[in-house]
Amino acid sequence: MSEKSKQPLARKSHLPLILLGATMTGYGMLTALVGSWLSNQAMRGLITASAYRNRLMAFEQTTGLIAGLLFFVFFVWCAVQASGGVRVAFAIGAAASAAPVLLGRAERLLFTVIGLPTMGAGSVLAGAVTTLVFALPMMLLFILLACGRRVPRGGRWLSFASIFIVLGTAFFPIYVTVLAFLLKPGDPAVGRMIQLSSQIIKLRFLLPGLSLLGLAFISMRFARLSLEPAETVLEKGEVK
Amino acid sequence: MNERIVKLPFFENLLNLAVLALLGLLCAFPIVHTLALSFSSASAAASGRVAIWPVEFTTQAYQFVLENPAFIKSFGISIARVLVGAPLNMLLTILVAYPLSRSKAEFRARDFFAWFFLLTVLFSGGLIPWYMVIRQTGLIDKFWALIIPGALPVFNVILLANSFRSIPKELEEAAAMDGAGHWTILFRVLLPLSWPILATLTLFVTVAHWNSWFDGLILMNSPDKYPLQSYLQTVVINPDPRMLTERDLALLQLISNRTTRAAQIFIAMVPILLVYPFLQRYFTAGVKLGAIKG
Amino acid sequence: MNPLTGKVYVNRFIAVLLLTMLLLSCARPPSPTPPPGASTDDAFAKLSLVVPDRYDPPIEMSSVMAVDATIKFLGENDIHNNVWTRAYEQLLGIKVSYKWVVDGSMYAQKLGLSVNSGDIPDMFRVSPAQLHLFQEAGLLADLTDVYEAVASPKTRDVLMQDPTSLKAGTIAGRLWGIPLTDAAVASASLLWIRQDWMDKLGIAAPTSMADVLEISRRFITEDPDGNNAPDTIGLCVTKSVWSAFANLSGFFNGYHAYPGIWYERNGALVYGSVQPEMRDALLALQEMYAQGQLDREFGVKDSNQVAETIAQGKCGMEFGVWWNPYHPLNQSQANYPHAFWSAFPIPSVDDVPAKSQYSSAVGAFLVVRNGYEHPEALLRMVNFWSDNILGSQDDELRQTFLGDIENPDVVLYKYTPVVLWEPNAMIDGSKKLREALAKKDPSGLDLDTQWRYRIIQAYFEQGTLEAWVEVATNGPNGAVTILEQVLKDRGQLNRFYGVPTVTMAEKMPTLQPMEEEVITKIIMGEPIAMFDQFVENWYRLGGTEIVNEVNLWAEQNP
Amino acid sequence: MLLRKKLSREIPLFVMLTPAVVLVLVYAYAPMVGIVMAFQRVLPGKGIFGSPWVGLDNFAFILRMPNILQVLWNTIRIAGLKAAAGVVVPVTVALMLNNVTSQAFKRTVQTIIYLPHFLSWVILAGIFIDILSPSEGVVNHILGLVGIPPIFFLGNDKVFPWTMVVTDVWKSFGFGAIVYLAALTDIDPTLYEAAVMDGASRRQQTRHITLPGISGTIIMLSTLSLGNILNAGFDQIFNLYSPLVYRTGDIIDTLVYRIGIANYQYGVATAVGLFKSVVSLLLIGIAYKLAAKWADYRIF
Repeated sequence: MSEKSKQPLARKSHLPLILLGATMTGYGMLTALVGSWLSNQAMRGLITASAYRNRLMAFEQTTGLIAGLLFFVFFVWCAVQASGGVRVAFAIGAAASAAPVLLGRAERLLFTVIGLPTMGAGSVLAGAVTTLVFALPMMLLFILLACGRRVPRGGRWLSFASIFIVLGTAFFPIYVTVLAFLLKPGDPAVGRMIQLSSQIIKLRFLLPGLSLLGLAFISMRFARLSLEPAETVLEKGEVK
Repeated sequence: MNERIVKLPFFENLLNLAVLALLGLLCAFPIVHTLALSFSSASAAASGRVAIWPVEFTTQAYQFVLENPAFIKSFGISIARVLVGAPLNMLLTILVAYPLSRSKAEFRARDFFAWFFLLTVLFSGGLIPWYMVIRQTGLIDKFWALIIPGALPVFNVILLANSFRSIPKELEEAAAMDGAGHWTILFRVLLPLSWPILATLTLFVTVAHWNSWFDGLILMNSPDKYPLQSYLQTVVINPDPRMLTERDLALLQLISNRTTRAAQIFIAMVPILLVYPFLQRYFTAGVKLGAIKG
Repeated sequence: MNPLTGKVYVNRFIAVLLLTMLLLSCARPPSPTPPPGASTDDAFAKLSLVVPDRYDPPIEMSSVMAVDATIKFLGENDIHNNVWTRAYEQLLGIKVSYKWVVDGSMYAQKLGLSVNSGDIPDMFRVSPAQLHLFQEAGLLADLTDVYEAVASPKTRDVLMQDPTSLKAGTIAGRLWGIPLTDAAVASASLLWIRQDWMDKLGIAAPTSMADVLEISRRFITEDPDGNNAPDTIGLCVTKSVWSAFANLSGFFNGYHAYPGIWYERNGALVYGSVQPEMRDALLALQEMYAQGQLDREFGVKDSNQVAETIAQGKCGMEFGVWWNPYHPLNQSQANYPHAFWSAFPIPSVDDVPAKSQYSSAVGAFLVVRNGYEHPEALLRMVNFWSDNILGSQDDELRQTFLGDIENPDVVLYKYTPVVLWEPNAMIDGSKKLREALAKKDPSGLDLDTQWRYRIIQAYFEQGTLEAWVEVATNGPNGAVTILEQVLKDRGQLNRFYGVPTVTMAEKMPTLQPMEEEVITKIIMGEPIAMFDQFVENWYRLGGTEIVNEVNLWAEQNP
Repeated sequence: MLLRKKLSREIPLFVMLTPAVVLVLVYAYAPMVGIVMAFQRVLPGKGIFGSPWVGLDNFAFILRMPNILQVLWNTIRIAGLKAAAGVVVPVTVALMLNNVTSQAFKRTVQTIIYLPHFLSWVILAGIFIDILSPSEGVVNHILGLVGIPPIFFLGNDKVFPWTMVVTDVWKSFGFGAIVYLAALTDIDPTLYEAAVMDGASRRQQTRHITLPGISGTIIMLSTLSLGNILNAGFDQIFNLYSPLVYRTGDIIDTLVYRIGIANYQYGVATAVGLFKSVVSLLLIGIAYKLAAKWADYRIF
């Protein structure tokens, strides 16, 4: 056999991968909803800007902690279930679970605990660090899955697509903020990009979560097919 | 300096050096602090974190000042002003100092002219008449308006006259014996012996022309004729946000009036740091000794 | 994009943030590119401009111009030949030539010199003091009839929006100068407090001056900045106690005292600094200083030093004006990302609501030389500006006359002295912005307000904390909402906006320092009796004559 | 006298003077016509002679100022102390530099002490307020080590004039030292050789040769400094004074600045300028006579 034989992503059960995808999607949706609800309240003046900040901070910190732990557990569980390249991928992916924990705490951590020299763009830098902590491991995860020869074909294509999803949802908002505040202040074209980027920022957990669910579904379908009798394979004129 | 035959006793010399070193430090600290300020970012300067070392190093202040095409133009004007103005000042100073240094016998009208020039230091008609006279003599908005009105620095004249008078009379009489007129006495005898004071006055005149900004702003009718310091005076960001465009406010994060002003000071010091060491060579005392023996 | 409507208020802008170390090198502003192909002449033809009448043959008008270092030109344009001079010549038939152009800092002095030496331009800008001086010397043309005849409805509306504008340009019932309008309410005093400190210590918004004193006390005792060092300051004050930020006017307003301004009290105008209400405020400040809530050396610290304490994150509270977040409050956020200031109306010491004091803000006038044949030319230029440019939404027109997006730092309206702003633009603009925020739809806003909408959106939806400045000023319950209340019933307008009266000119240079001296010394511990002594001296050394003269002025200028 | 010749001997001197005299007549004496404004209520556009004549009203305007005597006294005290220190300190520093043998050290110190002359008072004000602050200032910190309680240099009105003098001398002594160093070179070196032969000590050399050698320059410079006795340094005081020290810090120039700015009182400003010039002229005249009588030295 010239190529390695394909394997499902998880040897025994796909539960951890499903759970991982589900929690990430759920967390993404939750932050998006709560975030826009709170910002609507503040934009309409129903709550003061400081009340908005405190509630958002409290929400982000608590849910971030829980999500971070869950992600970590499920990532490790998936790594255990998987083998070879896929295991390494999930192990690397586990690093991304630190991002939700960082979400509400980045500024304080960077500027007071680590004591970075404060500068003009404190919050942009903190935002960038949080995004990097999530985007890099996830991209590595998808890259490894995309070029894993053992990974079912559908899964490889989905992983390949997911690399760009993570890239876009993570770095586009930062690019827009830097453009808006530094390179071209006041440019209406950049103004419209801010409108777009504030929607995209809501998807940065949601879309990767869906991709993982997608992978889980593909892998389960592949596992079910390969377990069924050999004849279905024969019809394809290929001798197992 | 005069040849020291006897050096200071050890302890006294040490004390002398120590006090001078302390004075040097006392003067050096604000200068180093200002230099550090000119290379620091606005937020570092604003929060007073800059001591003697630049914090959040940036050359934006210098870029803001030097980048503007007006800077190169005004720099050229200042150089031209010094190259034309300083020699003219020195020439007039020498030409006036010599007659004033003659004894009353040699030049009966000496006292009259002495007071004639001194009164101009004490009395001034004020800004309006000075501006009107310059306008009537057709100098407004001309390069020469920066040179001619202030061409005779009376303070320098008095210094030079005083120095000429301290030169031993015998030298002049020796030259006069060989039939030398006033001109030859001045250029052959007095000037060669007054290098130190001439060097000092050249330095003062150069600094005066390089750093004066008020006449440039008042006498010129358009900003592209401003000399350097006049231009630098205008490169100040008005922090009142109501007057600023987005671009200015973006700039305000990088630099503030503090950092730009610090940068301006160092640009003002440039000629001194170049010219002064060169002039100091003439501050040696040996010159007179040679003349007498020779 | 630069401030296309360019309103004096419209072009203030949020605090800009930057990735200093990372992106500094590539943050070079775009180099100006040559103007678009079409020469400006047919550019005018394309625009729909309201130009009722034109001088044919064109007339000459000499003027003078103040510029600042930020002025830039494209291609071969310069101050003598640019879009505005060409527009005046081709559309209005007025050939404008500038006798001299000087830097803004020297404008007043140079104008004084050239006028006094007989070289008077046909049309030029003057300060209020110069308006009175030149009018008294008979140098100015009477514009009353010309204004009535030629001023367009839009020009009249702009000049009428702020009641004090036209009055300031009127001497003995005749109009001598077109006021360059500004919103007086912009100088109203407000209270700024470090919101993140209040959240940390669980302090609610102050409703009375007692709350303010309590907050100040807690700010120095409970170490809000968490560096367990007693280095915080309850209330920041500069040595010139009436400056635009960290002043004391707001504090005194809380005690119903209005230092430095004239207001009506049982039928006559009185001077605020010598009224009895000042005493209680001074005693309260004395107590605060004694407890160390004020900077021990506030008496020698100018605004730069106080800005330093704000940048170091030591300052907790300051009385200032609505645009303080743009400068210097933004400095505290630059150094401590979590720093955040909120604006509060001036609380009152009793149940009578306190009023913020504010003065008319007309800083300059456009005047015409007496004996110039075409005084109405000035009105036509003003009409051209208010009918076509002010508040216009036509992109093409704005790019031609105000400046285009490609070269944000080439601001075209800096090329002409005839520039007026609508006083209400700030308050109306801010109200429209808040409505758009509520509807989450920025379509109806003009370009500048739209940009502010985006910044506030970035704050709420992307967590860019640096954008707090725009939220704290124009955002929902920001500083401008307080100004609206001040305009309604919570404001005390300075009723004297003429030029210094005879005795005022003579005595104020001595009485003013006495006033500041007594206030500073009492706060730092001198007995309160010193204030009573000051009030007596103030009246004795010329105060009585000043009060009479001001009231006489008030009768002539209702 | 060998040199005594008829009038023709003085022709070249007149020739030398002509360009400068013409220049001074046009650009210094012609504007002096403006002094007449001190006696007018200056109205713009009327030119020098068009404004109404008000005689001594402008002077009365100043004298009617409630605290004018205090302001005058402040000006004289600060300017007088500055003039005195402005001569003593540079002379001592010049002498000290003169005793230094290593050229490199002398040159560097000479350059460094001259640089403060370039710093503008706007920048220096910021630096001095930090350095002289009674709580965290460096100066008070050092004084504390020696046990002296912190002094509020810029806020205590008794100490303020002295702070102005010290800071001004710090800024200008470098400039003064250069002039005296140049004067030192005029002393005839042979005198020193003779003194050494007689076994004079260093200190005796300084007192008997060096000081008399430059006494002429000292007298001249101190007389000239009397010339601006009433200019007590507007830039410096305007940037450093505050309500706490108005009583002793307010000087004529800051008062005129407040008057002038308010309403373009050119008449008053010229009157004050004239008053200052007359006082300076009197002082210089007296000093000139004293120098001639006591030290038999003709200043010019």
